[in-house]
Amino acid sequence: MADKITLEVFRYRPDDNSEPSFQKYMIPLQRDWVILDALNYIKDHIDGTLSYRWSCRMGICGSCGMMVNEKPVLTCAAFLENLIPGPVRIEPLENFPVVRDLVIDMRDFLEKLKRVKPWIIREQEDPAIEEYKQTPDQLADFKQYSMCINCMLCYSACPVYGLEPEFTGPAVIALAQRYNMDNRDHGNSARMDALSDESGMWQCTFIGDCSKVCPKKVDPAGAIQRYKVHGANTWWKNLLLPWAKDK
Amino acid sequence: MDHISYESDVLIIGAGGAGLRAAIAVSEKDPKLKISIISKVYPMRSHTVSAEGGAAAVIKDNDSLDDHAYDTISGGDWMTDQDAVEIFVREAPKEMIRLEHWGCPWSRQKDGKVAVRPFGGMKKKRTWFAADKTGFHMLHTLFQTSLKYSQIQRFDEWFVTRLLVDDGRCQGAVALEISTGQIAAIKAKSVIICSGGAGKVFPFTTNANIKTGDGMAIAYRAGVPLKDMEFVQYHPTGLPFTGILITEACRAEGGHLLNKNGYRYLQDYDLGKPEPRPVLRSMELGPRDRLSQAFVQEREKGQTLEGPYGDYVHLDLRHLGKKIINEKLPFVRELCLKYENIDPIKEMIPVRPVVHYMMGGIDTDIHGATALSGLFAAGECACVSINGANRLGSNSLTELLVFGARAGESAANFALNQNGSSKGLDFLYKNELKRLNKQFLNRTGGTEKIVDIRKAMHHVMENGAGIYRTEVALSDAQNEIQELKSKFKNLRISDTSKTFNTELVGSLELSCLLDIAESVIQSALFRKESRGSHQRSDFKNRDDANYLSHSLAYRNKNGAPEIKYQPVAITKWPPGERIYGK
Amino acid sequence: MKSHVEPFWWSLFGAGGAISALFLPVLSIIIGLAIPFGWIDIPSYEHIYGIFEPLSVRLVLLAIISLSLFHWAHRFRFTLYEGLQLHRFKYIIAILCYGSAITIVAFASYSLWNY
Amino acid sequence: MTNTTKSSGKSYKKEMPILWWTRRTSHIIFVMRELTSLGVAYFAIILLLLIGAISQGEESYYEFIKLMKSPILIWLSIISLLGLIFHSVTWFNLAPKAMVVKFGKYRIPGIVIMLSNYAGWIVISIIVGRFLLY
Repeated sequence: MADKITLEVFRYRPDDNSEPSFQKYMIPLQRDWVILDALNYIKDHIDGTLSYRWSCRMGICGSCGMMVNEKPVLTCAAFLENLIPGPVRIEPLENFPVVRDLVIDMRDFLEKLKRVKPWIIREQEDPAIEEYKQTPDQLADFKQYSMCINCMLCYSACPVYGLEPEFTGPAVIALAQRYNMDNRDHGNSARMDALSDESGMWQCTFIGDCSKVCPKKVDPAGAIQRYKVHGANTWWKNLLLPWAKDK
Repeated sequence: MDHISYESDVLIIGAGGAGLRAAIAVSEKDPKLKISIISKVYPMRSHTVSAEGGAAAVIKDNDSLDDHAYDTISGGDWMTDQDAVEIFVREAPKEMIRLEHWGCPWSRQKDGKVAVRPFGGMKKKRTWFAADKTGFHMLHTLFQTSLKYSQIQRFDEWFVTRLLVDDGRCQGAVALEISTGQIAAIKAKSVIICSGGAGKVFPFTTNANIKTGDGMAIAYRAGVPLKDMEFVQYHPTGLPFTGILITEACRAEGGHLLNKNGYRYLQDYDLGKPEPRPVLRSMELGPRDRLSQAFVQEREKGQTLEGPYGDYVHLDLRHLGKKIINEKLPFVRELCLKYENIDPIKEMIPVRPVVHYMMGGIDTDIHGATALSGLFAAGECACVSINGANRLGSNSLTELLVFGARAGESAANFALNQNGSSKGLDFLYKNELKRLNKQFLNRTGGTEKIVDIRKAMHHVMENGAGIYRTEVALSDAQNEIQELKSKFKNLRISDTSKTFNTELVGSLELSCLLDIAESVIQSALFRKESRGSHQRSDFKNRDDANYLSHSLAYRNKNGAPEIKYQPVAITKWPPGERIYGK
Repeated sequence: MKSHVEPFWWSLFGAGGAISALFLPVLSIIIGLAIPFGWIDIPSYEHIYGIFEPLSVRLVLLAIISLSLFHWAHRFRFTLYEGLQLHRFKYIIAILCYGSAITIVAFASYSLWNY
Repeated sequence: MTNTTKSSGKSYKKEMPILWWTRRTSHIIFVMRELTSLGVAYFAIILLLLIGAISQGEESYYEFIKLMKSPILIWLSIISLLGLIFHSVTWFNLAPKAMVVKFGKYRIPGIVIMLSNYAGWIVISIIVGRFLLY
């Protein structure tokens, strides 16, 4: 095993009015280092001006997603050892505006998340005396979609989002489904309103890369297709049986 | 430089579990109140996300509030305020049900009711859990629910540098917008700090990179005392290199801790007899401090294993079998596979004690109020105190909810009784602008590197204020921290950019860490007894006659901590002995 | 519930996708390859005419043809949007795609009716 | 809830190249999958023309068969058939993602749905073939 490896890191510093460029760093190669450890090494010992986000280093906070050799990954879960001999190219997540270096602007996601009402909607709120019942099977219906850590890898992998920034996108639709399929929730039709317009789920052409890159196996692509089936059924039901009520 | 200011009724610093719960509480109290939440990271990045095991609240018929209270108080080695604990256990079930109503995907029984699991130091099963990602699900549920309230305004990725205190009350904060480098005054009628702990003063910690004690430090600098800072909880089972936590649930499901001879060494430390099945409050399910201390003693006997990242012992789950591990502990298996390349179904997991939680923090009463009028605190950054000398596992997530909500309600009431802000705020803001520009933003020269000071601090804390402490080691540590503080004045910041300058943020965090480290050492130095997580080799016994009281670290004029004491509130559980394994 | 036409087109796309996946390959093998290459005897005119004589068979055939065309119209519309980044012409593209499908379906209905 | 953070207005956005999908194999496969719709449309029109020819009489039927034997149409038939088969395979493989079939509490696994799709395909092909030829 070689004892050094080169990282080619994307640099962008708007204050200098400079164009983006790649900077090479040679770092020691350690068996148990992930990409993030290498970046921390650069930050501490070679170049303090490199900016990136990170926090938990255990794949749950969702901060450290980047493009590594053109694939979106969580850098805390990508061992350097698997990228030998390098050089390893590290870029900010694709499809997002870059604030600086490896830091992307993800405010668009938060705006979209709010639009699909990601909270329990009840016809009436019950007092907090007793839990709502939910069997393990009912929990299993939506559990997968509740695992999203908002790491933005799916947005980065989604060409539709790259082409049409209006597109609501994989994670947000999966999270809408997370609530739709929760037996405690009655907000399906309110969310359908937000998602059935042009920027909603109908934009998705099922490329499927979002599900491939998801570190938590949320399967947003599946969530979107199921939502389309549901949306189409609802549309026909409203057309043919306008008096029937949706959940 | 532009002068920018924002106005709101309640300002919340920190957007983790406690901050979000507080924000919802304020929103519900009076929808007219305008709320600002400021956090140095996006809410879903907050460290609450990493909590695995669960949250305790009495809900089953065979359990009782008094049982929960007693477990908490004895677990805390009688340093807990019993009035606070009584409120805590009483309000816990309601808070947990509310979170359930907001959609938290709690694991369930077949009949659809919430399931509970056993946890270390608990006599009854009362830990609610969402598989082994409880904190993650709680945080995302709270965050997503908070999106419902349009009166909540978020300042994502802003770093608070100072509280605005004028006319004897806290009226907001000055904060740096990380993405642009602009510094603004955020004025408010009341302020709640929910900024989490400060595990990053230590080298081996389960804590995320963001846990640098910023909120504790700014309160401390504003004259608010930090309470019980000497009590630092080690989690007995972290992965050696990364500090990643391997949840107590592993042991609750029946995992064994083994020394290098494959022997369940806990039986040698008054923690009960080894049984094949897990027994509550016994052996591997004993309290965290006792387990961590047993590790150190075992190491002194030469019975631990040696690895590239220090000594360790083994956590053995193999006998549980594939089915139980995959069903009950899937995240643990995922972590081991992804970060240490170990499969717990086939191999033993190397573990060591790692700093996990700070029992101490900003001194508050049972309403979350601090000594400074208009300033409230909740969560790990606060010390109410329900955790005493050693926090009971799975109480911290519940604490976020109970005291987050209480602090929110108190801050809302306080704000409703205030008129505008006082005139002096603009002057204070301008002063802070000057200070930041001089010390950080326009800094030139300097030779000391952030990483060197940080590493030196880690070394000082590990050696001087670790699991076992002595007068000599603590005094040395205090001197060394002073040296590091003067080195900090000569810090070199190579990055001059205004845009997302993480080196700038790192140096602001480091200044907070040094203040916290100093207060931990000083509080530990003054407590000449052993109690809970605070173990003095030179004072081996608990000393209720002299030390059944909370330490309060005040910052004096020279910036050094001064220790005072305040009695522990005892209601109905007189100090007794902590007995486990019987 | 707001009403949009997107679910309608998607339903036709989905139905067309399924029906074309099930029916077209076998028809294509017979008509496009087996007969031209002489792997099988050319069916006699009488036989083939008889097959399509019942109205029900013609209706099934109409369903296959029209749903397949709507499947194409919807999918091709997005292929143009994305594959060639023509989203700015989205209305023209939509009209051309669905319009030509509707025209051909109208023609198909006419010719199957007048069989 | 609103978000106050202001943009510095200087962020950098990389443009996607017009033929973005040529850079990754998975995207080329995706575009090929989408282009199978041309095969579907082509063959639907062939079917329509065949029916038209049949309805116009015996002569035009054989005329049509002859036309199908011309090299260009042979090639088009081969290409469109490959497209159709690729369409069928991708469609059947992906269908379980969109369809969740429950049998009481029991969720039928995706693989079962997929395999029943293939079974349906085979059965329909046999029925159509027999119907057309015998």
